[in-house]
Amino acid sequence: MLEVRGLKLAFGGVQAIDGLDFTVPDGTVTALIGANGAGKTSVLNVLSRFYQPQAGTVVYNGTDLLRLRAHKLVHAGVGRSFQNVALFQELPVLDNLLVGADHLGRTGLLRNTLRTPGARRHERRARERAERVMEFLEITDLRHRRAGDLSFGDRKLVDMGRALTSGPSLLLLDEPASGMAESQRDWLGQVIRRIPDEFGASVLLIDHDMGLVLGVSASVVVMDFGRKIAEGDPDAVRRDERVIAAYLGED
Amino acid sequence: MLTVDSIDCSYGPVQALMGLSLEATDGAFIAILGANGAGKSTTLKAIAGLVRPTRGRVLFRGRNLARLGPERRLSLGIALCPEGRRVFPDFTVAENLRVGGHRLNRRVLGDRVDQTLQLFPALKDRMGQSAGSLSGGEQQMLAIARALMTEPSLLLLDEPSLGLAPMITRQVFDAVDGIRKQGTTVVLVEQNRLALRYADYAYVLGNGRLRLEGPAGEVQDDERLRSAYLG
Amino acid sequence: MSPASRTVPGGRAAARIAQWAMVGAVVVIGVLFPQVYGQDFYAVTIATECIVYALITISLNLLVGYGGQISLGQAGLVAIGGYAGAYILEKVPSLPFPVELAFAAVLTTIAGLILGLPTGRLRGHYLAVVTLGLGVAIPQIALNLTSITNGRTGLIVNPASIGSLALASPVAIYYMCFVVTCLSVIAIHSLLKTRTGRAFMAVRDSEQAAAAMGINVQRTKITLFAVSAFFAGIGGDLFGHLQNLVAPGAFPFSLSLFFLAAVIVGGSASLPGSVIGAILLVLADTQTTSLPGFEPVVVGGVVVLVLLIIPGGLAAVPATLMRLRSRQGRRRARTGSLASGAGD
Amino acid sequence: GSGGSSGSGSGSNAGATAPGVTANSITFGQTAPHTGPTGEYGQSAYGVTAYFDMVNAKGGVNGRKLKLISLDDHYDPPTALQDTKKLVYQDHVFAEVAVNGSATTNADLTVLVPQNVPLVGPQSGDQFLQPFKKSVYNVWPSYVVEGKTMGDFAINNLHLTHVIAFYQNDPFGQALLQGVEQSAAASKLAAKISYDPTQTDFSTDALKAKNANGDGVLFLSVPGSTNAMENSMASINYKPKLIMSQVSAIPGSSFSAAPQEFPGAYVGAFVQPLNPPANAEAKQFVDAMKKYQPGKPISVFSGWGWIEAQTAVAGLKNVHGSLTRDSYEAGLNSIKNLKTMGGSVTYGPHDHIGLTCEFVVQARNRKFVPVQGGPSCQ
Amino acid sequence: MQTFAQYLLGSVGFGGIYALAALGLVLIFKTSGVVNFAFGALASLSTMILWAGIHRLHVSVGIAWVIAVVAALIIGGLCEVLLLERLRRAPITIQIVLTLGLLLLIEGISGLVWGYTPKGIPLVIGGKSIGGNGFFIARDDIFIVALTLVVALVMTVVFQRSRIGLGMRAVAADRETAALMGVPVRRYVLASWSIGVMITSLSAFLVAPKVSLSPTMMEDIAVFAFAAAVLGGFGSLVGAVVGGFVVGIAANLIAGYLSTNYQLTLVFVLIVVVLYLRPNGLFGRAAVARQ
Ligand SMILES: Nc1ncnc2c1ncn2[C@@H]1O[C@H](COP(=O)(O)OP(=O)(O)OP(=O)(O)O)[C@@H](O)[C@H]1O
Ligand SMILES: Nc1ncnc2c1ncn2[C@@H]1O[C@H](COP(=O)(O)OP(=O)(O)OP(=O)(O)O)[C@@H](O)[C@H]1O
Ligand SMILES: [Mg+2]
Ligand SMILES: [Mg+2]
Repeated sequence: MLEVRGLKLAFGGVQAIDGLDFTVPDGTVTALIGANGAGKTSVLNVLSRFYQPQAGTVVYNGTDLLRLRAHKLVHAGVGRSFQNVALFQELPVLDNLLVGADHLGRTGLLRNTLRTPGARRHERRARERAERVMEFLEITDLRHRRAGDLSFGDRKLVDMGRALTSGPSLLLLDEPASGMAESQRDWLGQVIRRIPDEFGASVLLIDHDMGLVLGVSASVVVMDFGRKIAEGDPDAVRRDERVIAAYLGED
Repeated sequence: MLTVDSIDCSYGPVQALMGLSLEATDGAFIAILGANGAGKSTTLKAIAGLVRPTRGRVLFRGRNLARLGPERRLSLGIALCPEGRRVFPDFTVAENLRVGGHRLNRRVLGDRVDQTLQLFPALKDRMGQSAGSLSGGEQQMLAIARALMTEPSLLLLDEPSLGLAPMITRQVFDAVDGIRKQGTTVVLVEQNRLALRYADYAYVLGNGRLRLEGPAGEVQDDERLRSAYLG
Repeated sequence: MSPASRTVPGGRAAARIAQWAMVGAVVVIGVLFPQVYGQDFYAVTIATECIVYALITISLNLLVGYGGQISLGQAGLVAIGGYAGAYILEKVPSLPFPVELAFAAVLTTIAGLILGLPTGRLRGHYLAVVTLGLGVAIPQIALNLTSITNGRTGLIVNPASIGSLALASPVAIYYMCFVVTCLSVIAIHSLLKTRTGRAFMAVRDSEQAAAAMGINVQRTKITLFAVSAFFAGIGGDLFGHLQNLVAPGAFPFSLSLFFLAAVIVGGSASLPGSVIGAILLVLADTQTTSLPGFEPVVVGGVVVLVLLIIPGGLAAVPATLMRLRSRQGRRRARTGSLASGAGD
Repeated sequence: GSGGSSGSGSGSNAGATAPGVTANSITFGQTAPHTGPTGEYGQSAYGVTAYFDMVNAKGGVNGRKLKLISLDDHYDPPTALQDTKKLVYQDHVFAEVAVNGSATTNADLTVLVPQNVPLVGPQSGDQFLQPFKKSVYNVWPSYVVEGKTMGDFAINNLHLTHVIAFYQNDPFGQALLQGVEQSAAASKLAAKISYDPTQTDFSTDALKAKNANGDGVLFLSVPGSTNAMENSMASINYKPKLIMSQVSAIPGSSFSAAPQEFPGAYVGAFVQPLNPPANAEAKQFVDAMKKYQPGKPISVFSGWGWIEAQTAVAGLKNVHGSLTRDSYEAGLNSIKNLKTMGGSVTYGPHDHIGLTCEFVVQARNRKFVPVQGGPSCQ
Repeated sequence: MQTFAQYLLGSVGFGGIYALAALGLVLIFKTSGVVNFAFGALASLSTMILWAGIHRLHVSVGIAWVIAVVAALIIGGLCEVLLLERLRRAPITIQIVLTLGLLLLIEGISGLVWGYTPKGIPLVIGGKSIGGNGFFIARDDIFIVALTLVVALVMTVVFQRSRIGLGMRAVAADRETAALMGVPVRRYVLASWSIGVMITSLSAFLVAPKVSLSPTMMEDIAVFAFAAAVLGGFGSLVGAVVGGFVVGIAANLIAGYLSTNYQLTLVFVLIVVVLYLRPNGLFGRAAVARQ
């Protein structure tokens, strides 16, 4: 379980996160929604240690995440995708996913150069993982394409796939549906819903597609101006006055 | 006002558009829909002058644009708000807007900025912040505002709702509708059906070809939309 | 489930065969060259130069192409390797060649580590200036540290030896350089195919994403500099044997630029590209020796022309041709799977 | 060792006795800078060619015409070495002549000595060339001699009291400095200022010289640095007497670069003034240049090449029997009192010293003129 | 103290020259994003034309300057039109290496045409240095400093006060989008190359009398100028000027108090230390990166 308590983050005069508390229980999809600039991505950036908060605690399964350096997070089981997709552009899709699995390897420079059995074993294992994820996301046929050549929608899938390949127990997804064809969103919703079961990961999902978000998540946290303004199951949130005023708008 | 006359476009070996035609009359609000890779962005780029059709013509107010670059087209009144925002990340918000107003002289520039910001009040507090540090949605607003700075008579918007909160999406569409009401012709590319509520005429693309067209209301309800979408 | 696989495997298998065929051809030509041209010492010397320059170009490509770090000072690292080898041979005349080579490589690696340290704080042009500094400082230090380097006159490099066998003749030097370069390229190639190599490229393409995937960005960059320096050091030692002299004048700033040009003309992040780029520029350079004054014109002309005609560098030629053939098929295939993906 | 020409294989023309020698030709090689800041030195190739042309016009040496292949080394040792490999391995030259520069010659020798290729006239007075080497034949006086000549001249003729030695920090500059320190100027040295060959900005060096109250500066430097130093001195109104080594002064540039400020610099020399020719040998050179290399500069540099070619040919003429590298060395060893425009050359089996006399000329109106009462070799 | 002061005075000439050369480099960088490594060679070429004007056409020095300035504008423009424009879509590294090729090409060609003999170029003002009592400054050095400051001032005004500067920066950041905003991309890039090469050429005209003109004259100066530009925070005009003077003065103080033998090395050690403390140079802004 992820527990965020009293989180505060400011950039100069901008209070991006302002005393935020929420939890992500294991084995569920939890959504984080809110207006543009509400601070959602900033929360992810704090969780993955790109931003240093001014106050608050972030504890995941007993580990204080704020004590870890950015590259240690994946070892603690936290994987993430990026809102603006940050793929390894020049690498083929497969290698993008392999990088996700690479933190599992233990072989160093010398053993890799010599291709010792240990190094080969890691390669094989990483490949198996990647294949499984590609199949899950139905991107197997993109395997050898250069990531930078893909359409935005496909890039989003690869980005998510890379995070999944890292074998997270907590997966942070930042707007996976944006830029994806409307016709594909139902499918994406199903995929996200299956993640806890198939990969044993809880999901923290950020998106602006309300159909998707409310459809897949067990509980929803709503932010505005860096604060939590509502929390609960999708139906309750959908009807919440403040959420409608700040985010959904009158329809 | 705008006529796209059976154009073909390619990126190297990939043919992105095949014999596409469409039309926008003065003051119209046109929506272009289609799945990923259908060729929507390419259509807008061809109109704005970023890609050159290998066949066919693009006419604006009866004038063939073939030989004009993007800057010249802009001075005729064609503005494109490109896909993926493309804000200048190292510039402040104010500087981004001023680049949009590059052709304006200094006296009217300030007024124009104020006018544009009325549509996107959220940007007002961010004027000194560098655009790269804005949230995704804020960047999107900035990109649209920047395009409006050019005082276009034909505004081309490529997926403006990308990454916008539902309420903001509606605000943006309302704002665009407002712009249209002031006489600007709008061509809007979207994957989002919501666009059809604002547009008066819609084209649906699939695999580089026109699949369906008609008044927006009809297209929205049309079962064919679904099949056209899926190519 | 998807009809996608249709186009892919055949094309890749063919590409693979073509690749191995090329590697085979290079090795055969490399082994046979002195058998055919052995009498012509000059041709053998030029061929050796091509081989050594190819290795150094590859070492720079590791940084520039695979690592996305700019370097304007590779010749400085090469110089360290060259001087280290020459110096240790002078002190211990009968030192076995592998030991000498290792000494040169290790010493250069240390320099590379130091050079890599500021990468945590500096990037882009700022890093370019740091490496440039190395590139101009090393020859100057070599010039003035006369007790070790013998100043402008330089150190004569004694022939390498393995056991009682002295590798002194041009043909022996050729084979020595050929074998060492082949082994180095094999090592680099296999390294690049593993998690270390992927980490280099991941950091190049996105530092943040790399960190999020568990890559220690800073350490990866330093490793990259060290690996590049290691092979530059090996190249430097071979360079010394090839020239049988190391002197400050052998490592001017322009030599660093020469290697950088070879990387880009060959194609960044391509091992065969670096080999071809190095050979092309070495030939352009040496074939104009008899025409004083034309050398810069020819070398510069080759660089400008290649880039104008094939901006991606020579390595991009086959890739472009391949992509031309296979792209359309794949595009169709993908749209098919999208539809089915959304349909269920 | 004297393994002869075995290493370089295939000069297999009929009647050939050694690489680079055929029944009707002998090929010599040279490395020298033809481009770059010291490109001037490469003019020595014209002098060599003029001398060869003159000999060839009279039928060559024993019916063999003389040829020169001169490659550009940018004054850079590695390039020179590369060039030498080409000359020896590919062009199969018989011998080398007029190889320019200290460090470059040192590099070239790493190929020339093992391959037993004779070298006549390395253009350097460097110390490492002074000890006897079997296949190397000096023509130039040593830099120490030149430095000493300059130092003595500064004190004895110019009566300077505070002498500045401005020297390049390498064997060339240091050898000249060593000569200065052995001269009458040793006790009058007010400052020794070394500079780095890569240096462009000489403001501080000029200032140091001035602050030391130098009334004369000895330039033990290369031409580009000489010019830049002169200009820096001018910009602080510092106008001492100037005494330059022969390689420091490139007449064309120093005259035009610092036209007003520095008339009358003194320059060390072993080549007599050429305009008008100061002796019969100089006249022969000037006439031959006009005839065989028209339009090419008649300069100290082409003069160097001329003298060295003259020595090389004298050796050829002394060869008895078939022409091999060994017989050629024997021929060179038997040169006695060869009169050149820089004095006379005598070699012996264990003496390859060459010229030993340096004097001083003065730069005036874009040419060198003799100095009255200075050291003289005639 | 007097020596120190004189070392300072003595270094402003070269400081100004580095600054001016760096300004030209930065101007081109600001619009096209390209580090023009050929800048030194191109400037030497213009100076060859200046020399040819004086010694071949026998026109007065002033007129020769005008001819050479015009030539420099044309040379810069031609580089852009004939070479860089064709590669505008290629990655920046490729464009940079293209300028490396150009560097060799230009140096080689001017060597073939004019030879490598160092040539004399008259001082702009010449005559006796000003001062006394051990303090001297050459008239030309005053001119250099004045010209540098004027050029820097004009450029700063253009960049800060007019929309052109912002437009140029926009072009460097993203050509396509800038064009979509109505920025006349082609014209700006062309102008920046022309003017950039011209400004660097001015520095070459001024340094030629000091070091003597040859095709490779600017090689070492270009290294210092590039370092100066980066030290200032690559892209900042004020930074380029300050960087130029800092490098010029540092080089002289090192030569004066330490040694000329390690001058270049120590200058770079200094620069690296400064950059380590200020990773974006003296006047640079940190680039924004976020996800
Ligand atoms: N590096 C930064 N520097 C300055 N301000 C920042 C930075 N990162 C974020 N901000 C500000 O913090 C606020 C929250 O940004 P954040 O990206 O978290 O929003 P968000 O909820 O993800 O919005 P969106 O839905 O539009 O992506 C925004 O106002 C943004 O401008
Ligand atoms: N720069 C490019 N190079 C190569 N192919 C491209 C390029 N841009 C687009 N394409 C290809 O052209 C086709 C049409 O692309 P386009 O961007 O117009 O589609 P789109 O309808 O805008 O899709 P999306 O909704 O994903 O933005 C796609 O197959 C795409 O892969
Ligand atoms: Mg966000
Ligand atoms: Mg699109």
